[in-house]
Amino acid sequence: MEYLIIIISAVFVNNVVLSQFLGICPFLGVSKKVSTAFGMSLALVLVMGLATLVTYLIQNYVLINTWFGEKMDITFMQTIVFILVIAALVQMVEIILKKINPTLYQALGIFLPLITTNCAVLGAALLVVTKEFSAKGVESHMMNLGESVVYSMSLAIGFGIAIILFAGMREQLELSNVPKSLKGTPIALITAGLLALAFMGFQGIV
Amino acid sequence: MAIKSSLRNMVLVLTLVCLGASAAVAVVYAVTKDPIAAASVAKTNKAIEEVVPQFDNNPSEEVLMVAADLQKPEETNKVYVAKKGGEVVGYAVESTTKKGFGGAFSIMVGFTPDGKVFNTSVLSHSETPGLGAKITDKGSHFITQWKGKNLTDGSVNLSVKKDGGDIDAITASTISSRAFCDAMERAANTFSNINTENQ
Amino acid sequence: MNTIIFTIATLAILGLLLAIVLYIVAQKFKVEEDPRIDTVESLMPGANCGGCGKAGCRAFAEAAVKEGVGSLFCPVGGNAVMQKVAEALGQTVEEKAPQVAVLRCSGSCDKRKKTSVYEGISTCASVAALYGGETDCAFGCLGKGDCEAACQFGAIKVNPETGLPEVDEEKCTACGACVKACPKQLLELRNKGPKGRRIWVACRNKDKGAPARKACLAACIGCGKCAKECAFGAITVENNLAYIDFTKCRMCRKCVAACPTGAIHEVNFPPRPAAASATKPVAPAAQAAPVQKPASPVAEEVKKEIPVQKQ
Amino acid sequence: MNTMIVSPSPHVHGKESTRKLMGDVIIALLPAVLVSIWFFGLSAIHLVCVSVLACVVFEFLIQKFLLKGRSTVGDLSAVVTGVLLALNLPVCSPWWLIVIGALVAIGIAKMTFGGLGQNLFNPALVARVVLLVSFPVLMTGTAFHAPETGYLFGNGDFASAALDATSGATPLGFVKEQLAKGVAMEEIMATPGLSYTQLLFANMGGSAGELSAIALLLGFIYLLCRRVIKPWISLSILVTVFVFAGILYLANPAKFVDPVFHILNGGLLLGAFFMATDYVTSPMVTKGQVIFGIGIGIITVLIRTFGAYPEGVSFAILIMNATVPLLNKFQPKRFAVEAQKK
Amino acid sequence: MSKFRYLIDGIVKNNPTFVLVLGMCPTLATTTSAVNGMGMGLATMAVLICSNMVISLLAPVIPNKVRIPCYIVVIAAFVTVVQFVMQAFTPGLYETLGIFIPLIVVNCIVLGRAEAFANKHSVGESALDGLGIGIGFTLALTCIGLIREILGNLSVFENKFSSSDGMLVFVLAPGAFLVLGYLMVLFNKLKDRKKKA
Amino acid sequence: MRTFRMGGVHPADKKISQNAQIEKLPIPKMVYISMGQHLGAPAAPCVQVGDKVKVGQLIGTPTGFVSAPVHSSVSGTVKSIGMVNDLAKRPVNTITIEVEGDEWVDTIDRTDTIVRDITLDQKQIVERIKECGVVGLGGATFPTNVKLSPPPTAKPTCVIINGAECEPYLTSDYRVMMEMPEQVLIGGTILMKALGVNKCYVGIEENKPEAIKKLSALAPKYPGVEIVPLKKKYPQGGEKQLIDAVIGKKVPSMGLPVDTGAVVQNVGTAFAVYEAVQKNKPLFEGIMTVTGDCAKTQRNFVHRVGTPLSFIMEYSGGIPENAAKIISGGPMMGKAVSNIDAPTLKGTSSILYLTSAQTERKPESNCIRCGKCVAACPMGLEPYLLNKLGRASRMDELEEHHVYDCIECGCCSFTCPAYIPLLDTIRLSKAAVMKIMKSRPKK
Ligand SMILES: Cc1cc2nc3c(=O)[nH]c(=O)nc-3n(C[C@H](O)[C@H](O)[C@H](O)COP(=O)(O)O)c2cc1C
Ligand SMILES: Cc1cc2nc3c(=O)[nH]c(=O)nc-3n(C[C@H](O)[C@H](O)[C@H](O)COP(=O)(O)O)c2cc1C
Ligand SMILES: Cc1cc2nc3c(=O)[nH]c(=O)nc-3n(C[C@H](O)[C@H](O)[C@H](O)COP(=O)(O)O)c2cc1C
Ligand SMILES: Cc1cc2nc3c(=O)[nH]c(=O)nc-3n(C[C@H](O)[C@H](O)[C@H](O)CO)c2cc1C
Ligand code: SF4
Ligand code: SF4
Ligand code: SF4
Ligand code: SF4
Ligand code: FES
Repeated sequence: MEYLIIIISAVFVNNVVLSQFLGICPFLGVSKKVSTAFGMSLALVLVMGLATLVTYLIQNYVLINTWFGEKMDITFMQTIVFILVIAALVQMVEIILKKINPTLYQALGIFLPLITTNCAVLGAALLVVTKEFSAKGVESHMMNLGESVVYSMSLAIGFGIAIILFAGMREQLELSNVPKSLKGTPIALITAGLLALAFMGFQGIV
Repeated sequence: MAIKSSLRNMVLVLTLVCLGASAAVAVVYAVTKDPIAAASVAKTNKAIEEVVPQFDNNPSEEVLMVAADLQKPEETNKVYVAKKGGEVVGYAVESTTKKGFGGAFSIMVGFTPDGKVFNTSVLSHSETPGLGAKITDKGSHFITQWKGKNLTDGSVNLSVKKDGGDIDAITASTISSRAFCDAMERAANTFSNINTENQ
Repeated sequence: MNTIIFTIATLAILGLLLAIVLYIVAQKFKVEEDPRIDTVESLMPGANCGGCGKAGCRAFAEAAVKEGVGSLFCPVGGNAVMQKVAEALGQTVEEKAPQVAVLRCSGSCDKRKKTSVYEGISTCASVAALYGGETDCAFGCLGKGDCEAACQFGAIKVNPETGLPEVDEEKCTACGACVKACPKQLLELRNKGPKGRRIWVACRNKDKGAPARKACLAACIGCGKCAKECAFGAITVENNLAYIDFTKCRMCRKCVAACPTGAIHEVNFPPRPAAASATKPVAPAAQAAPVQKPASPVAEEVKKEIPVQKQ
Repeated sequence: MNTMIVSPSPHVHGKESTRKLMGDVIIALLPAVLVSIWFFGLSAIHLVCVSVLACVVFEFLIQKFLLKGRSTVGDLSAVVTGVLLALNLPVCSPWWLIVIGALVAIGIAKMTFGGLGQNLFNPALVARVVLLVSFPVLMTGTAFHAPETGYLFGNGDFASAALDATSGATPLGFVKEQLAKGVAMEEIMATPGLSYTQLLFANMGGSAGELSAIALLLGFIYLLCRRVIKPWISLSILVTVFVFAGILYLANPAKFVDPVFHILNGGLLLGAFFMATDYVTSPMVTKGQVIFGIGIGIITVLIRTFGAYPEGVSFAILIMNATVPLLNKFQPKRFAVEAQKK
Repeated sequence: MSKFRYLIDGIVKNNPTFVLVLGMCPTLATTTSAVNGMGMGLATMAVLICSNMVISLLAPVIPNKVRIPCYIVVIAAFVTVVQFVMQAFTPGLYETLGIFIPLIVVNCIVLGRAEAFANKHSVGESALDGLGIGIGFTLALTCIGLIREILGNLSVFENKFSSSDGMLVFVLAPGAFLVLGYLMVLFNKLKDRKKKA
Repeated sequence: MRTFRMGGVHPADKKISQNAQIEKLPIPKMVYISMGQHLGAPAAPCVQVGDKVKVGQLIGTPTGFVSAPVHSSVSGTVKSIGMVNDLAKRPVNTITIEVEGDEWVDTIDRTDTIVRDITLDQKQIVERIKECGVVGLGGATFPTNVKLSPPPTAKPTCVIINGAECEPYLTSDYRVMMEMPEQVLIGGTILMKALGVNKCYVGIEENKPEAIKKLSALAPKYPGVEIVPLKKKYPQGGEKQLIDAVIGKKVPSMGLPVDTGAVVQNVGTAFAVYEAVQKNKPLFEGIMTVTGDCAKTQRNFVHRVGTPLSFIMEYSGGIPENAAKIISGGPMMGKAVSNIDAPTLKGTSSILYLTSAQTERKPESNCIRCGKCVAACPMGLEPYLLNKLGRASRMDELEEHHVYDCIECGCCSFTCPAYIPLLDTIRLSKAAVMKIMKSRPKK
C-alpha cells in the first residue's frame, strides 16, 4: 500500500515535469513525436532507477561513513559526486546496452547522452536523500533504498506519461495552423501549462 | 587545440581537475562553515525574539529537549528559555506538524510562563502560495487570534470551527489551518511537559 | 582538517576511476566518418532544397567526398561554392553558366479571357487535374501559385494584376523547385545570359493559330516568322510552337521584333533605337523589369498578319 | 452563362454547417439555462448574458486585432462556450470573475491555438478550472447562496430549506465534508434538500448548470435526435462512474457516496452530455470515445473521492482531453482490411 | 567595443530563456516572485562567469574524451561554492530556491556556454559572455517572476499593492508555463519589429 | 434489406427525369469521335481524312491490352483527324465526321426482336465484346472484355449487375431497366457464360420500386439471376460497396473486385453486351439523361457517340438561364463541363444543370473535428486527417493512413459542416502517393 501511494504520488500528484519542474528541457525538446518521446521515457526510467540506486548507496555508505574510526559527513559534496557518478553511469549503460542488446540500444541509445544533463535525474537523486516523503495516509519519513528506487522510477514514469501525452498534442498541433507568432516553443509551453492545469486535479489524492 | 586523448592524459587531467575542484570546495566549506552555523542561529534567534517578550540572555544556549507526548519520549521538541535578569520571561517552543497540505511544516510558539500564547511564527513550510501560505501572514486574523489564548488549561478547543473547535480557519485552507492547530497542540503539550520533565 | 582530506581523496579516486572508464569507452567505440564530409557540409549554403538532386546539403557533401565533385552542382551556392568545395577536396570543377527560371507564358489577365470560374482548393495541381484551366488556353499558367509555394527563396511571386508569376532574378538560385512544381511545365531554367540578357518564347500553346489566338492574344501561333528571321538557327517551330535554344541564341533580338503577338520576351536589353521600334507593330515595353509584360499588340493589325496554318 | 463554374466533385453539399450544429447545442442548453433563470432570476440572466457577451466580444477582438482574420463570431461557437461557461459558474459570480473566465476560455484556451477546432482543451472547462484554482473561495464557498434579489418566479420555502441544508456549499462538497467528519451517508442523505427528486428536478447548490438533471437530459436527447452527437462518450462516462462508485460504495457504504448521488450531482451530467462531447476535444472514433469516457469516469470518481477538490468532472475531462491525440490513433475500421495482400 | 558585443548578445540575440530555451526548470520553478527569480538568476550568473573563465583557461589542456566530465566537475564545484555562500549570507533565499541551487549543475545553459563559447574564447571574453548570458537569464527570470507575482499575488517585489488575492494559477505550476509562453511571443514580436525597423 | 456496412450519406434523391421515356436524339451534322473513350490506352485511327464511313464501321483500333476499339456512330466523310478539346478542355485525338445519311454496316441486326438464345461460346463472347468496343458504362469506362478475362489466380463466382444508380438525378440506368428489362437480363446471362459462373445478382436501390418489380417478374425466366433490392444510400453503386452489400465480401486494399469472386457490370453495360453478342452491334450509342431542377425539360436520350454536348443542350430546350454549372455525370462524382462543344463519349451518362445555390461551395472554415467525415467515409478512412496530411505533404503518413483506398466518392466533402473541400486535397494526395508507390521497386 505504501508503495502504491508512493507510485501514485510520484506519477500523478507530484508529477516531475508538471508540478516539480524537473526535466523541462527534454520535455520540450524530445516531444515532437510520440515514438521518440516513448524512447526517451524508457531510457529515463532505466537511468533514473539506476542512478538513484547508486547515489543512495553513495550517500549512505560513502558520504556518511566511519573511516578509520572517525565519523565523517561530507554530504556537502553531494552535488559534485552525484553528477559525476550519474555522468559515468549513463556512459556505462550505453556501453553495456550496446554489447548485450543492440536492438534496445538502437531504440534508446540516442537519448542517453541527453539524459546526463537532465535535471530530473540529479533532482530525483537529491530529493530522495534530502527530503522526507510525505503524503496523505503515510507518516512522512526518509525513504529507504527500495522506496527511493521505486519513487524515482515512478517519477520517470510520470515524466513518460506527461511527455507522451504532450508529444501527442504537439503532433496534432503540427498539423493545425497555430498563429505564426505562437508556433514552436511558445505554443508548446502554453499547452504544457494547460496540461499542468489539468494535472492539478490530482492534487490531494494521496 | 585540445591535447591528445591518451589514457595517461585523460586520467591525469580528470584526476587533477577533481583534485582541484574538491580542494576548492573543501576550503570554501571550511571557511563558510561558521557563517552558515551563525546564520542558522541568527534565524532561530530572530524567531525567538518574535514570539517571546524581551529577554537579555542567549536562548539558543539554553535549550531544553522536551517530548510532546510522554508516551513517545524519543520524539522531542526544542524549547528555548528566554530570561530577563535571570527571571524566565517566556519559552519558545519549536513544533512540527506533518499534516500540512504540502507536507510537514514547523512553527515556533512563544509562551509566557503562565501558559498563555505570546506569539507564533512559521519557521518553514511548503504550503501553497496564496492559500496555505497565509499561515505566514503576520498581521492576519488567523495568527493574531492565538495571542493571549491559554492552551494549557483546556479553555480552548484546539480545532477549527468546521470541526467543532474554537479556531477560525483561513478561508479555503482548512487543511493548513488544521495542521497549524495540530502544531499548536504539540507545542502546548510540550510546554506542559517542560516542568514535568525538568524537575 | 580530516574532512578536507577525505573530501579530496574521495573525489580524486572518483575522477581516476571515471577517466579510466571513459578511456575504455573511447577506445571501444570509435566512429569512423570521413571528417571531410563535415568540412564540405560547412561550406554548403544549408538550404537543403534538393536542387542538386541529392536529399540535402549533407547528402551532397557525402556524395562530393565519395564520388568527387565532377557531376555535382549546387545551384544555390553557384560556382563560388563549388570552387570552395573543390578546393577543400583538392579537385577542380567546371564553371557552370549561371541560370535563372523564366516563365513560358504571357497570358496575363488582359490578354486571356476567363471563360470559367474554378472553385476548389487553390492549387495549380488541383486545377490541372480537373481541366484545362479557367481560360480557353489549355497550356497556359493557372495562376494559383504552386511555383510560389515551392520556392523556398521567395524568388517567385504571382502578380495579382497579371495573374502570372514573376521571377526575381536576384533571389532565384535556379534550384528548379518551381520547374518541378508547375503542372503545366511553364517554368524553365535558362542561362542568365551575358549581362543578364535573355530572350525566350513565353508561350507553350500548341494549338493551331486560330484557336490559340482566340484563347490568348499573346499566344505563340506557330507562324514561324521568328525562325525565318533568326540567322543562327536558334529557333525551331514544332506543333505550332516556337522554341529558342539559348545555347545558340546570340541575342540579336530580331525575332522579338518579328513576332506578331509579342510572345517572345527579352529582358535586360538597352532600349531599341527609336527607328527600329517605330516600324514594328509590336513595341517591347520598358526594359529593366525582370519579367516583361509584353506590350499589347493592336488587335486589328495583328489579325491580318496571322498566316494560314499548314499542318 | 458566360462564365461557368468548374470545380472538382462533389458538386453538392449536405448543407450541414458549423453554425447550425452550434445552434443546436445552444438550443439543447436552453432547458438548463431556463431552469437556472427560473430559480435564480435576474442573477442567472446576468450570468449568462455577461458570459456570452464577453466570450463573443473577446473572440471578435482577438480575431480582428491579433490574428487579423475573417471574423469567426458567426459560427456561434463562442456563444456555446459562453453559455457553458455560465453554466459552470456559481450563480452570483461577480461580473469581473465571468469576464476573466471568458478571457481565459477564448483568449488562452481557444484563440491562442488558432481558434475554433484547433484547441486541445475544452475552453469553457479551462476557464472554470483556472477560476477554481485562482479563486477557490469565490468558486466553492458561500457564493452559491441564492442572491438577495430573491427568486423571480420561485417558491421561497423550498429554496430556503435547501439553503439551510447545504449551508452554501455545493451538495457534493457538503457531503464530502460530512463524510470526512465521520457522518454516515444515510444520515447525510436525510438532510433536507438532498433528496434525489430534488437533484433530479432542481437542487439549489452548485453551479448554474447543475441545477436540474432532467433539464440536462432533455438537451442531451435533443442533441441525439438531431444527430449532433453520438451517445458513446456520455454513456461510457455515466456507466463507468456508476460502476466504479458502486464498487466503492458496496465496499464501504458508510464512507463512500452512493453511485446515484454521484451521477445526479456536481455537474457530472453537464460534463458528460455537453462538455465531454465537444467535438474539438474528444476522439473521433467510437473506440477512442469509449476509452475517453471510461477515463473521465474513473478520474472523476478518484478526484471526488480522494482529491483535494470536491468536484472532479472538469479536471477529468481536461486530463482526458490531453489523451485525445493519442486516442485518435485508433483508426476507424478500414473497409479494405487485408491491405498489401498482393 | 567589439568585446562589449558578447555581453549584449547574451541579453538579446542569445537570450538563454527566450531564444535558446535552455535552463527551463529553474526558469519555471523559481519564478514565483521577482525576488526569487532574480536570486536564481544571480546565482546562476555567478556560476556561469566563474565556470566560463576557468573552462576557457583549462580547455587547451583537456583531452576531448574527458571534456564533459571535467567541465561538469568544474561547474559542480562552483555550484557547491555558491551553495555555501548563499547558505551563509542569504539563508532565506537559499531555502526558497531549494533543490534548484544544486541543479544549476545540470542547467543546460552553463554546460552549453562552456561547450559553445568558453572553450573557444579567451578568459576575458568568456567572462563577458558569462556576464551577458547571466544578465539575460536574470532579466528574464525577474521579468517572469514579476509578472507572476503581479497577477498571482497582486504584489511587486513582494510589496502587496492590493489586499485582495490575485489569480492563484499564476503562482502555481500552470501559470509558470503560461507566462513564459506568452512572454516568449512578446519577445519574438518585439525582436521582429526591431529587425524590420 | 441489404446495404453496405460502413459510411455513406443520403443526398436528396431528385430523380425528376425518371418518367421520361428514352427518345432517339437526332443525328447532328458533324460528329467528333474521340479515340480516348475508355480507360487505358487511346485507340489509333484506322481511317484517313476523306474516307467514307458507315454506322458501326471500325475507325479506331485498340493499342494495348487495356484499350478498346472505336466505331463510327454515323455514316459520312471523315473531315479531319486531330486534337479536339474534351469537356475539360483537354486536347484529345479525335476523328471528325461529316454526316451524310444514316447507312449502317450490314452485319448489325437492326430488328427489334429479342434474341434469347446464346449461340456463342465463352471465348467467342469475350472476343465479340472486345471487337464491339464494349466498355463499362458505370463511369469508369473500363474495357469490359478485360474484366471478363480475370487473372488465372482469381476465381470468379458471380456477376453483379449494378442497377443501384445511387447518384441523385441520374435516371438512364433506370430507364434501361424499365424499357429493356429482358435485354439486361440476357446480358447478365451472357456475362455469366463469359465468366463460367452460374450466379448473377442485379442490385437495385429501393427508390426504384418499378424496376425492381419489373425485373423480379422476368427474372425466373433466367436461371441463376436474382434481383437484390438495396437500401437507398450513396455510394451503393460503388463497386466495392455493392459487392459488400450483395455478397457481403470486401475487396482487399489494392486488390481487384474479382478477388471476392464478383465481377460487377453496370446495367447499361449489360445491355451493351446483349447488343454486341446477340445483335452484333458495336457500342456507338449511349443512353443519357438531361436533367436538373432548373432544366427546361427532363429527358432521357439515346445519343450517337460524338454528338456535341451543345447540340443536345440546344435540342432539349437550351441551357437554362440560371444554370451556374453543367455536369456530365451525377452531382457527387460527375465532371464539371468547361467546354460545351465537347462531344459525347460512350460513357456519357448525363447533362445535369445546377444553379449557383445548389452547387455553392461556401468558404471553408476550420475543421471542428466533428468526425462526420470519418463516419461518412464508406472506405473507413479519416478524411479530416488525410486533408491535413495532404496539405502538409506528408506522403509517408498519407500512405500509412490508406489514402490509396479512397474511391473519390465525395461523401466526406458532402458532409463536412466546415465546408472543407476534403476530396480536393485527398484526390491530389492520392495521386501523388500512388505515383510514389508505383515507382517503388516491387519485392
Ligand atoms: C493547488 C491547490 C493548493 C492548495 N493548497 C492548499 C493549502 O496550502 N492549504 C490548504 O489548507 N488548502 C489548500 N488547498 C485547498 C484544499 O485542497 C481544500 O480544498 C481546502 O483546504 C478545503 O476547503 P475549505 O478550506 O474551503 O473548507 C489547495 C487546493 C489546491 C487545488
Ligand atoms: C462512388 C462511386 C459510385 C458509383 N456509383 C455507381 C452507380 O450508381 N451505378 C453504376 O452503375 N456504377 C457506379 N459506380 C461504378 C462502379 O464502381 C463500377 O465501376 C461499375 O458498376 C462497374 O461496371 P461497368 O464496368 O459496367 O461500368 C460508382 C463508382 C463509385 C466509385
Ligand atoms: C490494370 C487493371 C486490371 C484490371 N483487371 C481486372 C480484372 O481482371 N477483373 C476485374 O473484374 N476488374 C479488373 N479491373 C477493373 C477495376 O478493378 C475496376 O473494376 C474498374 O476500374 C472500374 O471500377 P469503377 O467503375 O468502380 O471505378 C482492372 C483494372 C485495371 C486498372
Ligand atoms: C456538441 C458540442 C459541445 C461543445 N461543448 C463545448 C464545451 O464544453 N466548451 C466549450 O468551450 N465549447 C464547446 N463547444 C463549442 C466549440 O466546439 C468549442 O468552443 C471549441 O472547443 C472551440 O474550438 C461545443 C460544441 C459542440 C458542437
Ligand atoms: S524561382 Fe524557381 S528556380 Fe528560382 S529559386 Fe525559386 S524555385 Fe528555385
Ligand atoms: S507557372 Fe505553373 S505553377 Fe506557377 S502559377 Fe502558373 S501554372 Fe501554377
Ligand atoms: S472521397 Fe475518399 S476519403 Fe472521402 S469519403 Fe469517399 S472514400 Fe472516403
Ligand atoms: S467533417 Fe469537416 S469539420 Fe468534421 S471532422 Fe471532417 S473535416 Fe473536420
Ligand atoms: S534546466 Fe534543462 S532539464 Fe532542467
